[in-house]
Amino acid sequence: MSVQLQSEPFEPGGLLTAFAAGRTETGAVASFTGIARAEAGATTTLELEAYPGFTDAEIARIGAAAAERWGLQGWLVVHRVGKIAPGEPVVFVATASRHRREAFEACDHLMDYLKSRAPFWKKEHGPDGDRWIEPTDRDRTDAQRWET
Amino acid sequence: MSVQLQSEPFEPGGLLTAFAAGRTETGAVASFTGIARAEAGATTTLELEAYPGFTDAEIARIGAAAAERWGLQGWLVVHRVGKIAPGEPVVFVATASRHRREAFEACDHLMDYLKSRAPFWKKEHGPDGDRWIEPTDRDRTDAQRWET
Amino acid sequence: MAKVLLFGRLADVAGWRDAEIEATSLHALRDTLTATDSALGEALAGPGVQAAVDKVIVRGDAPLTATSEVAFLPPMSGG
Amino acid sequence: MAKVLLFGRLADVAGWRDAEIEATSLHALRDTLTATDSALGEALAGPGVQAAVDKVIVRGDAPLTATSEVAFLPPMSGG
Repeated sequence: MSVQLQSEPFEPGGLLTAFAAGRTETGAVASFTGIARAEAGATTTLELEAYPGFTDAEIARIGAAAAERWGLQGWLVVHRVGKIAPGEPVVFVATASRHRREAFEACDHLMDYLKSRAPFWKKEHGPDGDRWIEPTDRDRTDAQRWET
Repeated sequence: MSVQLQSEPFEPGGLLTAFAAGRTETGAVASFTGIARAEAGATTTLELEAYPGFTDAEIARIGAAAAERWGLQGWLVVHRVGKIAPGEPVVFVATASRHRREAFEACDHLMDYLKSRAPFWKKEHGPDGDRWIEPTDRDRTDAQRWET
Repeated sequence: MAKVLLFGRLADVAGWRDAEIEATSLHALRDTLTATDSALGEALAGPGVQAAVDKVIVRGDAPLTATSEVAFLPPMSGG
Repeated sequence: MAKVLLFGRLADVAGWRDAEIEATSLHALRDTLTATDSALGEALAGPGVQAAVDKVIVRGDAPLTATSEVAFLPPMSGG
């Protein structure tokens, strides 16, 4: 039940180990790691801006709602902010539940939210300069799956 | 692109770290860890029997089909066999792809297969003796989601 | 003197990220910003730009005090 | 002498997990097993029990050689 925004790189395996430890009544732990792609040599650097105190509170609100909806035993969101080099993890989400369907759906849902609507502003620094990125149509479509 | 059946316990975080390492063109790594639940004090021990050379080949065939269907950049299945104590991980699945939908769906699909139809025979050793476990209705329903 | 924060491309348009600006309401603050920098004023009025007062999204006007924190937020892109 | 393997509850019914048994076909092997142990014969004929010869599922009959490996597999439960 935790949100962590950090400018330092993180290691997904260590986060999964800590998250899964000591869960005798948990049957299922789903995780997702989002990695900044190198985009075949187009050496772009991703930069993410957050509003501390607002961004983490919004994510915590969505996480708590997901925990309620899917009866989660635990959830964790770790998100990088600032400049992120290609190949580095950007986001890690883990969910725990008794059965696997709930863990999968909640993890999938949280990722759709984080990628499409969470309060981040995203810039790509590329060879042709900087540009601000807007959510893709697919992000919107993915996020809409949960609105029924 | 690997299947591993083992009687020794494994550590999911270490598997995730190794699986995610060095993937510059991967945007998404989904993972699932299935844990033997303690079932609130009913101290049961799970025992899984596999047919070496058959069980791993069947799982590899399903993994390869999933890799083709979802365009995976990599996948890994690690599965315990033999006696498994409550709280210990039973199965770990990881999938890698450019975008997150493919990694999630392939991981979910592989887990449904592994839990419902993979060539394992499952026994519970409990306080009231041993019993062989058959797939649940929900396992069948989950697996059928992929047949369209 | 409300504390004003600009995020994403709004900060690029304005050339600053945070400032202390005299204003007794959100509307008054927008008027002051637009009078000082018409490009920023136009960006603030653009589609999907939201304002938060003390980290709560506000639609319409709101009173501001000396300790208010006002943030202008372009459409959120996700991470 | 085919190598015969029993899995899951079939091994519990028979009281053994592997054996070397003389048989030139899968049908002949089933007949021999049933003649020796009627409870096992019944279990082998039960719903969902499959046979694999050299790790390939076989429906119907199949010839066996001295090096064949025959496995009888109850319904697979998943892991």
